[in-house]
Amino acid sequence: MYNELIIDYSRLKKYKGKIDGAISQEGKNISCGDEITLYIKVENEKVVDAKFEGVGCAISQASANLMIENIIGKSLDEIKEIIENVNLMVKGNEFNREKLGPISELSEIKNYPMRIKCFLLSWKTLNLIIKKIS
Amino acid sequence: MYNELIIDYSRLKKYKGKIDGAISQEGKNISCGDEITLYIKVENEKVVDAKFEGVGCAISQASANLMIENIIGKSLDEIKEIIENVNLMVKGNEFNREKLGPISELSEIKNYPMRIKCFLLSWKTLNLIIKKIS
Amino acid sequence: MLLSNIRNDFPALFRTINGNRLVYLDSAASSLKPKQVVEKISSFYLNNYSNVHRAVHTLSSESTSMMEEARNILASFLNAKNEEIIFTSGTTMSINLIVESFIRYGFLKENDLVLISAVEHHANFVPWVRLSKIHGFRVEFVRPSGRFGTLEIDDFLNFKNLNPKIVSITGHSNVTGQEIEIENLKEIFPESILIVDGAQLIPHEKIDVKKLGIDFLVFSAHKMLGPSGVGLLYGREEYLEAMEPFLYGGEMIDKVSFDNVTFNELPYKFEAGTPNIAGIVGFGEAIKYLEKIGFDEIKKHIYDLTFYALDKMRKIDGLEIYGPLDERHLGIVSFNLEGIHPHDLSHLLDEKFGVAIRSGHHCAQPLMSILKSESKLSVFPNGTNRASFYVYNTYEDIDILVEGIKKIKEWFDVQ
Amino acid sequence: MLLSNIRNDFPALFRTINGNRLVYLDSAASSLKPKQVVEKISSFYLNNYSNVHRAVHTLSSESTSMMEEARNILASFLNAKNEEIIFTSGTTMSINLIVESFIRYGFLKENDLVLISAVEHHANFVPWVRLSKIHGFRVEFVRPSGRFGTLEIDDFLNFKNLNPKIVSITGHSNVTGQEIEIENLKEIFPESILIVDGAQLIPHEKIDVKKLGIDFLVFSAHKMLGPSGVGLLYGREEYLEAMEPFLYGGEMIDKVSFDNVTFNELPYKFEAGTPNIAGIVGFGEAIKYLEKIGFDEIKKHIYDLTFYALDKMRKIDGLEIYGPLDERHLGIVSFNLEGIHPHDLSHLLDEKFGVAIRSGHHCAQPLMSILKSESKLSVFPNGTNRASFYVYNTYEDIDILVEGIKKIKEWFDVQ
Ligand SMILES: Cc1ncc(COP(=O)(O)O)c(C=O)c1O
Ligand SMILES: Cc1ncc(COP(=O)(O)O)c(C=O)c1O
Repeated sequence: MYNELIIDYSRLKKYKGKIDGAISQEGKNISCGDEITLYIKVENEKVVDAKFEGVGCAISQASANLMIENIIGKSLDEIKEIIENVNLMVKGNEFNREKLGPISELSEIKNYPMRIKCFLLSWKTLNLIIKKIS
Repeated sequence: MYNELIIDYSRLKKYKGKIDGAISQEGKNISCGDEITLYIKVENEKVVDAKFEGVGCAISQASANLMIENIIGKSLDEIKEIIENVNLMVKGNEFNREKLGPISELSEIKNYPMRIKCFLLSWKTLNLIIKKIS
Repeated sequence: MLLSNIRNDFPALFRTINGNRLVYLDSAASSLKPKQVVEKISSFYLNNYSNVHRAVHTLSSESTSMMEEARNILASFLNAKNEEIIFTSGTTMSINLIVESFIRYGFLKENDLVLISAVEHHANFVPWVRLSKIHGFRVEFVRPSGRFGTLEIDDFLNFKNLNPKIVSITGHSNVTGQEIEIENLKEIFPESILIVDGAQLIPHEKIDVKKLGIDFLVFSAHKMLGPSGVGLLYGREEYLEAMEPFLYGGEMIDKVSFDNVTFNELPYKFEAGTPNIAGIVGFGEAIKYLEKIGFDEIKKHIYDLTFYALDKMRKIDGLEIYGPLDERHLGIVSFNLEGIHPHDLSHLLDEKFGVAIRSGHHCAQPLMSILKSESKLSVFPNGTNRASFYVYNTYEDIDILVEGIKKIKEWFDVQ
Repeated sequence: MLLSNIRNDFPALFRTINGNRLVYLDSAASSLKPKQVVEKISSFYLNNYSNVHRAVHTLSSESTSMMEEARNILASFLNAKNEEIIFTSGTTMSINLIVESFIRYGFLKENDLVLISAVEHHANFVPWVRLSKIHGFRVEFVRPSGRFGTLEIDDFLNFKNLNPKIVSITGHSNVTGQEIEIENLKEIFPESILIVDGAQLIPHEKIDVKKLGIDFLVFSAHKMLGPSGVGLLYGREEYLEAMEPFLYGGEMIDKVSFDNVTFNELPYKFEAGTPNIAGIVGFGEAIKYLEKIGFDEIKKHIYDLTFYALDKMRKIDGLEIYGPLDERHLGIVSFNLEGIHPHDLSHLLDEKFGVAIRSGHHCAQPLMSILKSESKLSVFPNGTNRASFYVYNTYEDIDILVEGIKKIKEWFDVQ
């Protein structure tokens, strides 16, 4: 599971922080206590910027960074599709690799049921935002 | 367990009933709900008469009848010794056969842990009376 | 007739008791266990066991998925959501959880009315009666007007206008063997919260909680081939969400600080502490085993045995059978024999014929007083004999029981 | 060194995890089970199992004596009377029983003071804190002034003058690994009711409850080679006699009528419903197994492993160990490694080295905030890694753990 992609993305700094005036949402992983605050800036039904704050394991951090990198510039509808495919992927179901791009390189997560929650923390938080604004 | 002695004694009528002016004591077997009331008449530290009321299984009835038959005429001290030996007998320990007389013919009860309570109901009730008066 | 090779799965059936083969007719107290369930538990303990949840290592991951797999099995068995399946230590604990949770949450207040019946097992009787004394809610009892403890529809209709807040009723009496029509209860009390004590019902009846509109259903694994120490509480999600937890501790919390506590999501909110992990895994295996036989098959088998037994036993002079004598009677036959105390009869059946039945008040003392008032025996012994049948029983088992009763009767009559 | 052939009794130890042999260092969460215990349970289920109490047939009689034999074993293990040994579903349930029982019995009233500590497991924290909100009694927390969560005698002395009604303290912290001197507690609070959470203590410490003057002692079988779903509540007879039951139902009653209930004698008064019979039988077997090794031997073995581990781990740069570093530290080592989240470390230890440790808040969130405030890490991850040792562990296990930590650290540093 711990490939270079995970390690690199877990250390990325550029998506860390706050965005003033953005939509924000807190998320929490009850089983370990990790918390995240996600900031999403939407213009014309498109995500134009996103950042997050929070401490967590390499998997949750890498997942959050990779998520943000892959949703900036996408429309809300496209993001909904991505979320759907991420959920399929972690359950070990068929999913659309093209839609997920580099995210799909973490599909191995399906073999680690105890880590899926780490991986999904940012995605669940994103989903809450999407539901709030659509 | 169900020998002639048990069956015969379970049906004995002569010790059934009430004795006016006697010491009386209720006893109960929680596990089956059977109840007994024991009446003991004591004169000069000797049991001169005894009877009991109550419904129960053959073992409890036989045990009560046999008990009464064997304590009438005995002193309280002798009865205490009998009770002690009955308790030894049901636990499968060594006991004084002479002291128990025909009661010792029921020593097989030690092999039936679920029935010991039936057997002991009258004895425990007797013990309560003895404690009360000594 | 049920697949005869089922019996091979139950080694206990091949024991001899004083030289006779064991005839086990005490499944209503607790059923025997098939090898499949026991082996599942052993192999789990020896190979995969660890504590569940939170840890990321392999054994913990395996244990967690095996436990959650059992939850899946139970959820689809009842047609419930996983969130609504709460594992407890048994029926008794499940009912206590509901009552105390309602009280703490402020849902069960002074003068609120709870309706139970006079035939309930103490598990669905004592918590209500005792806690009503402390908290001031009221408990009313549906009294059976039918034959020897049989509940009739009219008995329930009497309480319709009182509009009880809660109706908590056994789905199947552990003494009279009567199966209660849950649909009727729902119809008579559409606005009440319906709690069904399924301890005796679920072992032979597959139930769709959504279709029947049951709000809470409780039962124990040990009466349906499963291990001891594990039971289930099904609860409608909206109630479980609102209710206060019963046990507080690890796993059931979200955040804990020195002055505040918030709770985990369902079902974990009600599963404080280390669960009976192996028991839950074995419970799932027991359901799989029963589903493989098929619940229609199981119920039919038990019906066949019951009517075969009722027919034969009714012909014995001086034998008084309790409960209904029609098709509502299933799986359990309680009876007394004139002149022979149940403890003596059951003792002798065991000792001389290898037949295991139960005797006593069957944790239903209030019902015993009702049976007594109707009994024609010269002395009612404050209890009954009870023979009960399950998947592994045969007609021959009943023949041996009946022969045994007859012989003991003769023998007592001669003496 | 402990008898090396002990390991042969634990088949799980011979598993390989991704090609490495399993190194099980998560016994503080739950221990592995020896064949002897598992076989006892299997053979009980397949040959002797039936419901206990009341019935007179052979299987029921066998089950009852096997269960009561386990009670004998536990009673003499603790030097308690049989009446004082109550089987529950685990530590969590035992503590909830005490708290709710006290409340119902009217013993714990508004403004009464309960003293617990800030290092308690949620099981001995949440019931008090939550129910104090509902019932108005007060809870105070002993705060550890020593090194990283270490409780010092002075911390307790601070509360001496408050004369708490109840003092409920863990005998051994599941995070810091600190063993608490119970004698000291008794001396400082001679008039308080003393409740000891023995979940982590009893697995390695044989205790004489009478000599120590403990009023209540609770622990779980699953942390000491026994089955899941069974635990113990020892209570002083005079308190148990007075207390109101926690679970109501069958077996715990004396007489039940429509408007009154009286209770059975001890210990049955607190054991409502069908108990975890097989679990209790297995619990007895686990105690026998441990007694055969000898508790002095067990404690010495765990000490040896702990100090071997502490020595080696202290030499790892950037590794922060919690709890005391003296002889109060036993069996459990909680730690963090600068720059690596515990979930990642424990995941990699499992995946690359077959080492099973736990990571997270260990059901002790209040303590986590205390560790955080003292931590020198650049980021405290709201949790820790935790390695724990039991009878079957070896020095080699610790070598593999330490090598694993070092390699993972290197690997993370290089990346
Ligand atoms: C100190 C302590 N107390 C209580 C508990 C709770 O035990 P159980 O989960 O068996 O109820 C634990 C176990 O995690 C513990 O370590
Ligand atoms: C109808 C009914 N309800 C409740 C119970 C209690 O079940 P348990 O002892 O498993 O808690 C029983 C079992 O005896 C029962 O027959």
